[in-house]
Amino acid sequence: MKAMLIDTTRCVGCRGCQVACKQWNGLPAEETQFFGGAGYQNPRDLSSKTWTLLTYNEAQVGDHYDWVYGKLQCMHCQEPACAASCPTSAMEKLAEGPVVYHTSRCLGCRYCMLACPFQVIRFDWFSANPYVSKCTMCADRVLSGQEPSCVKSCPTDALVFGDREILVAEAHRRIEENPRKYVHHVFGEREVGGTCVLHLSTVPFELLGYRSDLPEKSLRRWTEPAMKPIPYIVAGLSLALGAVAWIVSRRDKRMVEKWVKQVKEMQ
Amino acid sequence: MSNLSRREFMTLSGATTGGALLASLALTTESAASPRLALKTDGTTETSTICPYCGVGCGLIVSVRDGKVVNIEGDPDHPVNEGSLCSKGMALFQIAVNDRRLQKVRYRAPGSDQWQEKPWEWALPEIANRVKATRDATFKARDGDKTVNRTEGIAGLGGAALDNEECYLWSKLARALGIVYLEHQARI
Amino acid sequence: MTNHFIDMVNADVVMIMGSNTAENHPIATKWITRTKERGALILNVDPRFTRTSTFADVYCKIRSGTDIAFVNGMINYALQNDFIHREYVVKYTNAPCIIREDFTYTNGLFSGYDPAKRAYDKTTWAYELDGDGLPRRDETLQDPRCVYQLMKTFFARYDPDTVCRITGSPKDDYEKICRHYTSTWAPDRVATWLYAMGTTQHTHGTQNIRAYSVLQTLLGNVGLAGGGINALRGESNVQGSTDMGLLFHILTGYLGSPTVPDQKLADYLERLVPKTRDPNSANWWGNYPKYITSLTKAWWGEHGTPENGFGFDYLPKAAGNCSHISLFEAMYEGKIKGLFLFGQNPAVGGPNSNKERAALDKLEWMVAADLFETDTSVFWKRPGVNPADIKTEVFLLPACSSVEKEGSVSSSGRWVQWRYGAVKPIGDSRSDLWILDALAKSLKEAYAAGGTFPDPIVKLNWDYGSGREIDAHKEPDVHLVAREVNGYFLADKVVNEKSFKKGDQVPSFAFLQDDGSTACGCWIYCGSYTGPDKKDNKMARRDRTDAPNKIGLFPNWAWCWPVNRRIIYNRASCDPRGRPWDPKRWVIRWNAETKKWEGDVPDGPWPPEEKHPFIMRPDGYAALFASALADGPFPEHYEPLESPLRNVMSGQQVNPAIKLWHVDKPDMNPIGDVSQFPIVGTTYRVSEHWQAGAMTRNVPWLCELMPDVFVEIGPALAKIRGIKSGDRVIVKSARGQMEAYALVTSRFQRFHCGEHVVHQIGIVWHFGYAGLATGDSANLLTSHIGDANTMIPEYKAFLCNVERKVVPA
Amino acid sequence: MTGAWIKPQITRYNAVLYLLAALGFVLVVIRFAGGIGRVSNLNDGYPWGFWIGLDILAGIALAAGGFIVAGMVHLFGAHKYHALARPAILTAFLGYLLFIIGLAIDLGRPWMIWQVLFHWNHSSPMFEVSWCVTMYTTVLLLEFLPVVFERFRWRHLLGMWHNFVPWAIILMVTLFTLAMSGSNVWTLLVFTILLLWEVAMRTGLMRRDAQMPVLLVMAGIIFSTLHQSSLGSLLLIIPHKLHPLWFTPVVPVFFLLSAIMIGVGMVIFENIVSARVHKRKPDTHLLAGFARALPVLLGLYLLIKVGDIFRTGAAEYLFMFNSAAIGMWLELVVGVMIPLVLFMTTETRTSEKWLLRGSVFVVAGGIINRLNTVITAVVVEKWAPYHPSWMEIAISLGVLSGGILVMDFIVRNFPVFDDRPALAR
Repeated sequence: MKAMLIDTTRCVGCRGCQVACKQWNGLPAEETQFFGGAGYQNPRDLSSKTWTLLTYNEAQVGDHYDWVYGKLQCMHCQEPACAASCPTSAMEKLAEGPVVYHTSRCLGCRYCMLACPFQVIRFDWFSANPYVSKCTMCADRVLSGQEPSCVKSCPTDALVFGDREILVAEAHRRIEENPRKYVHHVFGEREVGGTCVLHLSTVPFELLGYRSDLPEKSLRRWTEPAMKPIPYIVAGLSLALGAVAWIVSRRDKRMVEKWVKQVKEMQ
Repeated sequence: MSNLSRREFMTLSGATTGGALLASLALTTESAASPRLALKTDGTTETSTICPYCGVGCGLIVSVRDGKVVNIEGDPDHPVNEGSLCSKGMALFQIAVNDRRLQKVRYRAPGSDQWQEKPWEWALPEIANRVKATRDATFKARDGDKTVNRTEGIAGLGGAALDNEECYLWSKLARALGIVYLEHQARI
Repeated sequence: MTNHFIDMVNADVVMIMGSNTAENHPIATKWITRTKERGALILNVDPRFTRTSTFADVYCKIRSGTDIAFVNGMINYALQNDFIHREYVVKYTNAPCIIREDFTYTNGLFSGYDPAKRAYDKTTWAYELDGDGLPRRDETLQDPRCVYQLMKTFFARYDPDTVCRITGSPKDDYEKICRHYTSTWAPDRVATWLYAMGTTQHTHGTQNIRAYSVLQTLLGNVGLAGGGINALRGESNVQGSTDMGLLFHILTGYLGSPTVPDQKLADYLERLVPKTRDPNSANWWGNYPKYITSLTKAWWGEHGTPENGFGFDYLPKAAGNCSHISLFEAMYEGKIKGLFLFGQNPAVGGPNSNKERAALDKLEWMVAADLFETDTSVFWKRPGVNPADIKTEVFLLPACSSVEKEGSVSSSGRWVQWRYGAVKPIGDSRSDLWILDALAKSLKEAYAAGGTFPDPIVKLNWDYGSGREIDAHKEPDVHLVAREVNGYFLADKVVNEKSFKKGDQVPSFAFLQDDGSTACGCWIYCGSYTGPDKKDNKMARRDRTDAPNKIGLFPNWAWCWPVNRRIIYNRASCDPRGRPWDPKRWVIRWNAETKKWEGDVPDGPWPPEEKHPFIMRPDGYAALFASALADGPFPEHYEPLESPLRNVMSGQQVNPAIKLWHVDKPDMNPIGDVSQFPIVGTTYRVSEHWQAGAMTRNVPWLCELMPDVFVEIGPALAKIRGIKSGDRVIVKSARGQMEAYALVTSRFQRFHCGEHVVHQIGIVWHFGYAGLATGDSANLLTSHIGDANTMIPEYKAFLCNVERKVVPA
Repeated sequence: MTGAWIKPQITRYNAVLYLLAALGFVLVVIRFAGGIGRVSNLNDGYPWGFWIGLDILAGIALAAGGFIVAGMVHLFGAHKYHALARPAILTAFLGYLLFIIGLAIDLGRPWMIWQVLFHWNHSSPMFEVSWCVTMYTTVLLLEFLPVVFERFRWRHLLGMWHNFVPWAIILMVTLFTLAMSGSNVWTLLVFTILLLWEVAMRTGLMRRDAQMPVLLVMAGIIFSTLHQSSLGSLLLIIPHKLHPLWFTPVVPVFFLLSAIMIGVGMVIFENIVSARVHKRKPDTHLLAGFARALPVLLGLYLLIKVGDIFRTGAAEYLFMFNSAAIGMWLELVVGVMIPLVLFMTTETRTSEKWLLRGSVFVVAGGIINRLNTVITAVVVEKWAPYHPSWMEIAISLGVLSGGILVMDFIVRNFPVFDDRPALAR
């Protein structure tokens, strides 16, 4: 299972990754405008044309003032809520790690957007032929043994691609080696059942635009108890209702016989 | 806008539906090793290039199919950038493929408020005549008792984005024309 | 750069001052973060907390224009604490040399200053010579007249309090920087200095670099792996274009441009060839005659005869300064009728845009070759002018992009790298090579029928395989040009016991001749193309094997001038007996048995003791005391032309040796006064745009990242002016005004300079009226004032004022 | 009742409905031409909104009457309520058609809905809902066919219908189990059980109800139970977004229970209203029977709901002054407490006026609950809270009005309220 480690402390904000994503996936540029938001960030949010976004956050880090960067993108969960919720399995978790999107099967029901714990899936709200969009971890590159386009573009190894276990161990090693530099948590290691995109940061993760109050149990497991018993219900109800029908039919038969007898007596 | 090109996925999903329905009764959700997907760089010819932006000199690989640029990304073998690129380097594709690129010689007549498109065959002699006229008019052979042989009426700017060979020819031609006002971006 | 990008990985301390590396040379951060992972310290000095500061270990703020005070303080710190690499300083620098009695420094001025000419008579800035003409040296560094002692007294004035009072830097940050940086005086510790336009774009830009060099030399960091003085240059081939002499004062290979007194080749050589009597000084520039003759022979071939100085007479002789500012001042006065622009956009990039754009209106014709419609090429329909009033004829020629043509470019680390045409040029666009070739052929044809002094044109050696006619589909052979740049033999000749036939490529510049038997387009590129066919093109090499010293030299990747030497002055990386100061990171070392240097290409083959390491200097020593500069042998702090504060160090408010354009040509060149313009302004770039923006403001992906021009304002000033992030603001200077968005950020704090509080703002300068993303140009604010030596404009510090744009209700 | 069709005319009463339907139609055209964003406030933070709340969650609950009445009459032998069966089935059938139209409007790419049949994902409640709804709509259609045969006097088709329907049901339920479980064992088990009951009926072991094949009604109950609950499990996947007052692992149970309540309420409401519209006397005596069941259901629901709120520790949210607390109080008071009190006494259970009022409260409370679950309860950081645009509401009302008009036409032209005793008594 492949994964991506994002060490935000090594990021220098050059945004090569944001353009690399557009270049490889052929995504058009957005019409943007300077907004007095966080530093140089543009566009404001992920969209159907922007699958990864660098956030600029001004924060007080320890005794000095710092500029910290976050990288918003699909987290490629181990047990993705989008794949669990999609009625036609248009969202599919590949064994190699990426969660890919089969455009040909999508109904546009947007259940995946509701389910996504990281709120990263986007929709073509103003198109007559809408699709959803999200980062696919460059599945075509990954399946042919390459690394995603954004990872390749990163000059400072803030983005590293490799086996998930190795990267998790590497992340913990970095935390142990300079405890004062990192928040002692690998974001994505356990959230919603663990994800294939791991983050390290020097500031609390909420500051980088991530949600850090997510359950550890994968969201698929929250619906499973409701979906597992379906076949038992079908079988159970078939049996029970059949029995009821049988009892009712015998009661009716006796009633009819009694009724016929009454009619005969009256004649 | 399809995420993975529709052709690949139609073939894929077609295959799965055909076999799936009744034949295999037990379906697993976790697919075994996934089939390799087509890459947009499959079947392209690759050439190495150097980034035209800053002075770090990063290496890139240009993938071309049927005479058109299909993909430009970092050159993993280049020792300076090892395949990585900044936002400008990664955007080189939109320099090679950009409808705002000049594709015709343009001429603006004195006082006019718009361009006219012209062929090279027209432009070059016109430019040569103007250069000759201005050089001959403003050429200073002597300054007091000293020979100076300089053209004071023509100035030359630029070169930092040109190749070395192009800079050399411009340096050679400009000095042959006697141009002394010869500058470029190194000084601003 | 003396070293190169990968070499930064060898540094123990990386000082980033005068450069915003993360934003303008992002990939360099690959090597900087790698050395940081190994435990190196990253220091960053910048008026503003930038993306570079995010990964710096120590960030210290500094008021724009006070670099010299800052670094002189560091020099003083090193001298006071004796943190100097003593043997290096004694043996390899002119510290022990005794200076003449009559050299003095008083109240901001060195001896020999002529206020009328605003220039120095530098005769007093010289060594005291002994009997046989060599400088007297006191290797114990005790003599009060020796350079070392003069430095001790000169730099003592820059104590930390005074420095922090000038630069506005917090004292503890400043002390941390001094302590960390000067810790590299130890032979086995080394620091590299990365700088760029933040250092150079001042009226004392050259002296800024001088201050860095003096400090680096005292600490013994020049010539070592992970050391040196490294200018990170902004364009992909500004290094190559400068090497090819596209500046008024130099020909190719940094040979001086002939001036009016150089009537004959002999006069030229008399003026320029340095002399030394010290047998141990290589004085490499002594080979000047071979290079100038080979150059003129390459340009005029057989027409270059001994009578006309092998073609020297065809060269124009310039008078005075023809740099960018002078060029536009002359154009503004109508002296310049025609302008060639090869991929430059001065309407946005040049200083004082209002004046420079007005100057363009005076042109009769303009020829611009570019990939996009640049702001300069449409100056005639810029906002606020009526095209009908502007009579200039403009030819906008479509140039093709770097992926549509073949050729070489030189990176900032002097690596000359070959690149290939992936596709044909689109539409009618052509390579600049084709355009220049066609232009030359048209001019030769025009002058064939005669004209004023046609010889240099008609007799110009110009045949690059594209035939006589102008054929839009026939590219000239770039390899022919590259081989001419490398140089070839014009006659059979035996040199250094090797025989060459006519037409052979010259293997290296040691083989060039001054008798007209060799032709060489650019002597420092001699050795880049040493054979007749493409496999001899060393610039195209892609072999990743590293040199035995494993410090990331990559000698077999592409080719590096001069003679593939990857680290310049690398002889200084060894002690006088040829043993590396730091065996862990040796650059070159002397193998006593084989009597040969190992590792990088040494600065000359001579055994260690035989030559002083700084072979390009006439005396072979590193110049702590440098008489060649126009504004002083030592760097002295002066305030920028427009400064909010009086100069604390001396009575001289501004650099005494700068040329003031305003005295005699006040038109559109006013100097801003602090009463009207109380705020310090500076300009800078962002990583998403490039220079004047033609190559990025037409690229949708980059316009998306950085759509509009903006001004960064500190919270204190923003509160005073009632400005919030996202507001539209007007920034005014004495010369113009511009409108931009405001970005209020705590990354740009105010400065406490003694009892004064100085506010500073910064403006991104890529924008202009043409392109996909447009905006006002920051250079509407900057002024026509240049550095004393190079005349580079002072973009980095000027006075301005900022207010919120009041939108009419 | 054969021969002439009663053409729909615009009268004072239904003019408004025609207007709403027309407006809805125009807006739907804009929606499909310009995309969902053109007519709605839905955004990347709030992908689901008013349509999901009303048309889908509330719509299905309102149509629950169909399986309840059909089940009671044709399976549980409550022949007394025979007259309510057909209208309930008609209401349910039209309700599901409206649901399908509403879903098509909300779905980004409704023309791909058939993909659900070929790409199975049995961990998705949406997958289960789509199969259940498809199959239950078929069941409703089959249950409604006799009315059609009667209208066109195709008596001979009735026999074929009686023979064919059971086998169709067996196939549908078996396929459904396979799709949902992916396990052969359970599929075969279900198949054999259904086969057992059909064989029992065919061999006379069990008396066949002449009116309605038992398997058909069973399938109706099975499918309804499943998707009325799994509409609730749709929300189980967003524990991090759904407000604690609404999020609980037993949401499906609440949805099933409240669907039954709302279904019964709708049966009462629909009966009285259509009676007044068609100048008929409402079957208040029958409705009273149903109304007696309501307090039990409402009481049970209230007990479990409030109990669960305290169990999950979400009680404190009830007493905060914010939209969530107000929403929950509204839902409980209107939808549960008031009707509970109303239907306690026999007078109210038999008086037409009070039956109507009580049912209105139940139905309204149900709708509020469903809208709360999707709108008030969903909280997403960084996105401004969602509120439906007028066009979303207009489209839903347009669809509803269209449905009512169709229903009115069918009731006038088909023997829906003809309460002749069962054919094969």
